[in-house]
Amino acid sequence: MASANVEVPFEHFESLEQQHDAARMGIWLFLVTETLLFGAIFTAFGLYHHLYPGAFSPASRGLAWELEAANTVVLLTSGLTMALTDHYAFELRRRKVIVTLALTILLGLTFLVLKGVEYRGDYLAGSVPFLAGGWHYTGQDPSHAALFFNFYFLLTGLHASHMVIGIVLLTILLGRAFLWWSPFGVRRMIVGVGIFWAFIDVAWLFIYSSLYLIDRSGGT
Amino acid sequence: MSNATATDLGSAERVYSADNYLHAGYGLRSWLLTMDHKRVAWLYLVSLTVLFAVGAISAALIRFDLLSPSGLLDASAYNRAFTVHGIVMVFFFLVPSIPTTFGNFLLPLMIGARDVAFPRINLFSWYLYSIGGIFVLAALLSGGVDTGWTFYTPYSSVYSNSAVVFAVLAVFTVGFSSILTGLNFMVTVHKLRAPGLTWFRLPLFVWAIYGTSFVQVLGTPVLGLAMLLLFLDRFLGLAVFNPELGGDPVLFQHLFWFYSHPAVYIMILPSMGVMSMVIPAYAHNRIFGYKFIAMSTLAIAFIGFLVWGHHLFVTSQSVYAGIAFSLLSFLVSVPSAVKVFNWTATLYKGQVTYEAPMLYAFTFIGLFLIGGLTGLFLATLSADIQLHATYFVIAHFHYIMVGGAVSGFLAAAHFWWPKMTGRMYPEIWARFAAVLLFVGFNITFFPQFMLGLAGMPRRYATYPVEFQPLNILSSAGAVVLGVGYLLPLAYLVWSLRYGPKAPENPWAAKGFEWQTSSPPPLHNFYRRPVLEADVHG
Amino acid sequence: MSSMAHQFFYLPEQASTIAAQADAVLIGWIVLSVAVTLAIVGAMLFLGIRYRRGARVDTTPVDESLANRIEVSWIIPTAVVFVVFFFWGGYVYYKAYTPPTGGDPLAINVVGKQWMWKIQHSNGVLEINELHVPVGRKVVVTTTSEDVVHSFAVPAFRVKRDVIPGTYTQLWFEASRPGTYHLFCTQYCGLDHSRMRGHVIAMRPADYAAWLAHQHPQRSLAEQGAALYEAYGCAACHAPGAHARAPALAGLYGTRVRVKGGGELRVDRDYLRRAILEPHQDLVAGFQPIMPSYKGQMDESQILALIAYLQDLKPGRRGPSP
Amino acid sequence: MAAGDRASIGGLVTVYLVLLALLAASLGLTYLELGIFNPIGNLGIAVLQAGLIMAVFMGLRWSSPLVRVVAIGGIFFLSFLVVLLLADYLTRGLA
Repeated sequence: MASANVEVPFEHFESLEQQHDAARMGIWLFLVTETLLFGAIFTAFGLYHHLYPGAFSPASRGLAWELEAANTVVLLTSGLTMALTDHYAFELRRRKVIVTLALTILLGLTFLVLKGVEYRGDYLAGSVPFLAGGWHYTGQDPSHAALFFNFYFLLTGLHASHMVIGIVLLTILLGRAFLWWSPFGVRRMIVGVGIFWAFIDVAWLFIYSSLYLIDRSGGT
Repeated sequence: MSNATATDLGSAERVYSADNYLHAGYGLRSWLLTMDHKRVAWLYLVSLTVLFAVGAISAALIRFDLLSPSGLLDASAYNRAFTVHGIVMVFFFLVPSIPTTFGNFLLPLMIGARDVAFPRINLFSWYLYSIGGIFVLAALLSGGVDTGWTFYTPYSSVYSNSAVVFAVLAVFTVGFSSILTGLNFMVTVHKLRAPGLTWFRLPLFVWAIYGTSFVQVLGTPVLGLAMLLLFLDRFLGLAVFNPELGGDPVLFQHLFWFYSHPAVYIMILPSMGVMSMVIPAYAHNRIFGYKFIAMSTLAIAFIGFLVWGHHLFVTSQSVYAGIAFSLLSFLVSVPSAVKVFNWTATLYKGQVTYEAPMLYAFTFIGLFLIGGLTGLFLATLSADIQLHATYFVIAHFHYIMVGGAVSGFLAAAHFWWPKMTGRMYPEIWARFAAVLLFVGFNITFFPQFMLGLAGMPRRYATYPVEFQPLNILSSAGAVVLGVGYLLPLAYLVWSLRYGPKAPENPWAAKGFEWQTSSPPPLHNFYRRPVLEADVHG
Repeated sequence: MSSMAHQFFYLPEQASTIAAQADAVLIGWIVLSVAVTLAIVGAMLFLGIRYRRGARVDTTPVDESLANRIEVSWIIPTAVVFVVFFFWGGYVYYKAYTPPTGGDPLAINVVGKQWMWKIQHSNGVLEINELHVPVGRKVVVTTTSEDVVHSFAVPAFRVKRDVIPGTYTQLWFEASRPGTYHLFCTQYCGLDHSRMRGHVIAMRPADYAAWLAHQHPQRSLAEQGAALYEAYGCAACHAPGAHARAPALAGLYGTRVRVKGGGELRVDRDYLRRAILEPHQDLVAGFQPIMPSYKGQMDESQILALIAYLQDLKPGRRGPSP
Repeated sequence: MAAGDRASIGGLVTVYLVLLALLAASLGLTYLELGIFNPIGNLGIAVLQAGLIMAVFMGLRWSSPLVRVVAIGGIFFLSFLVVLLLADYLTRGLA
């Protein structure tokens, strides 16, 4: 299978095209389960937002939305570099793949660092309900605001954990791209990780909008 | 076999005794690192049997305790017994049973493929399943779980001090394994069908496995989320379900049942698929209404996601939502009724013979019918007020799960045993076991309908004295049922060594899997199998 | 009808007005199910024997169009039967789950606590695991729980409703036959879930009055509420004379209030309970969030007593109603 | 923009810039006082961005119809949960 110039399908597939389509369908089916996982959390969040607007709106307005706006830009840029990686991988251009992969990892780490900065700010501001000594919230309706922050940490934490998994996969990919033992294997993996990474961007866009933006109006 | 032309494998290639998949490798490595879907099926079969035993023992403890109104076990032991019985039987036997064993073994064979789409993920699913099993063992060793398999909050998240964490990890892990299996099978059915095998020529078992995988992939993530939130509620005090901090316990019930009702369709659809293969095979007749059964499978898989609210009729769910869920629950019952009618009609103008799988098929139709009808009681809003959380519900779902799903599992085991092992099972013993199981089952669970109508609540370690006679009868039936289950285990294992050699197609049944040798070669087919006149029997 | 349901179908005797209607649906299903089961199992055995291997019968396959007509011939009736039972059951359920508005029902508060039932009558009588009710009078039971989800079920009255912590659920019944009936907890609630049982004693009105006379509660529920109202110093802000730092409570129950952040809410028991435990959540518009939360200081029974007092508080009347 | 069966580099950069523009629009929206249309606007823009990413970055535009159905399928089943869950919570007050 490691022949240099032409890719041969695994023995139980009829054609290359059938194998790629199967892999793509498999990845998307996995993303369906991720959609349902994040979607169910958004549903619960929407429900509690409807039940306790008085607590959720002020708590949401208190978040550091400018920092996270910058973070969103970082993540969208990493989406671009990942797409470029996929583009160059299709053409099997090793140097370009290594550069864009490294860029994507760098941007991903930047996102996590900025997220860490925000978490530290939350802890100092005393809005971490589940850490000892992390909760002295002065805003309106503190007990339900704690529920908001529970969802805030749940959504951003789950997203961050997916980022970590993505970065680990990208690092493995960087190693395989560097060694370049099986170019077609690298190309196949890049397609998969690329779609997964783009999904993390999509999830973040909804998290950012629902946690940071929907309660803001008129600049406050 | 009907007028199969091009599929006649050359006689030279029929010399298969040497190179079938069982002889393709020896030793532990060949099993634990196998990529062959047929061997993964065997790995699952063994681990399923072990966990079924754990579930059966806990069931025996339950029936033992209920012999006396004051309970022969103390309440905490009883609570742990019915919880482990629920968790192990639902998540570790009924959900995975047919898809991972006969689905794994037969799906590629039936559609003319060499293996499932992602062989490595197939093996990884089995390892995840085993890790889940280890978590169950850890839960048992550290004192057991006493929340019931439904884990209702706030008892499970705040008040219970049993090993809930291991149980949640076990369910989360086996759920992930279930997702991967479902994903694998869906891609396989879409992408690896033999040329010319269109959707309406697929065997109905493949339809059933496809419907099951569909539900597994789309339902299990929400269960995973419910378990994750329960885990965080319990550890970090994340108050999503804790009423004192503003959470709503009924939201957990919504999220839990959004998966757990489609899960009962995951449990029954494969058995329906088995029935749609076994009954035409022994009636020697085409299945009655092939398209109706195939479409019913998809209808159940789709509408199954809309009905979970009938578990919440008596809780704080609004009356209007209850009315909507009741109507949808009736809607989802229609396809099941259609299937039962079609199986019965398949006997019309047939040449019926009564080998053991056919006896299990008759058992399935009878008991699944009663299970389905009593399900309609519970979908009726006013009847559910009286029957919710009583022994009527226990009897209803045991008629469907044990009468239906387990009979389907045993029918499949006997029907495809020659193909999987190359050995025939002892026919007389098998028929005796089928009848014994039918009798033992009815003595155990029919009295529970009456207990339920009389109002005996479920999950009661002690009960008012007037319910005792029926409980003793039920416990007696459980003994017969227990013995009944040991029989197939005994003679099937015996047949592995001493059973007579099985021919290629002992039942003259139709389908690609009967065109290979028994047991089939490592790569299933020497040459791409070509379609018979009407492969769907 | 009542004894037949009891004799043949194992149902407990019908001791409430809704029981007969509920049983009618159930027995309808039982009879229909037995008929359908006999029909299909009978057909299965008949076909199985008539068309067994070797029987000299015609086995030409059924043609497609006839098969489709047969399919429709059993799908439509099945669907029709389902719709009929859906409406029938839905109608009885709607009646059973909407509490009666008029007719001065007897108000009972039930607090489920891990493994016992605390039952408060409005005249102050407190019973544990026992509920005495007169026959022929509607009883509205408001339930809540102090810990986990329980479920208040009286099979003889055909009533069952989950008891959920953090909110009130209601059920109603009207006893029709004197007697002692089982009270079960039907939602798993921990160790002694199976011992969380009790009895509901339906008595003829005369016996009930005699029983009531023997109970000499010191104070009615509303009076207990008034005592709590004083003890927790609610009057400091809420008394009519206080300088408008908090809404006046007299006559507030049942009206609608505008809430801070827009929207209007009805002041029902749930709202009052939230106002006591989470005062900042649905703040009445125009007031500052200065009320302290009383969470953890009062148990559910005391909150229910306080709410009973607030319900009876009419404008212009100083003391608590008798 | 997209020649053959995948996006060109120019296409990818264009989509990236459109995504940034949409983000800016969403942020700008928070400075307006539109009541209910604020959240609807923000989530609408997020849906647009998600659609763009799925179509171009994730290559749905060049995938087989089956893969597109699978991509949308998740949201379709999620809507079952959302609709029926809200049906319960929104009609509780009416009973």
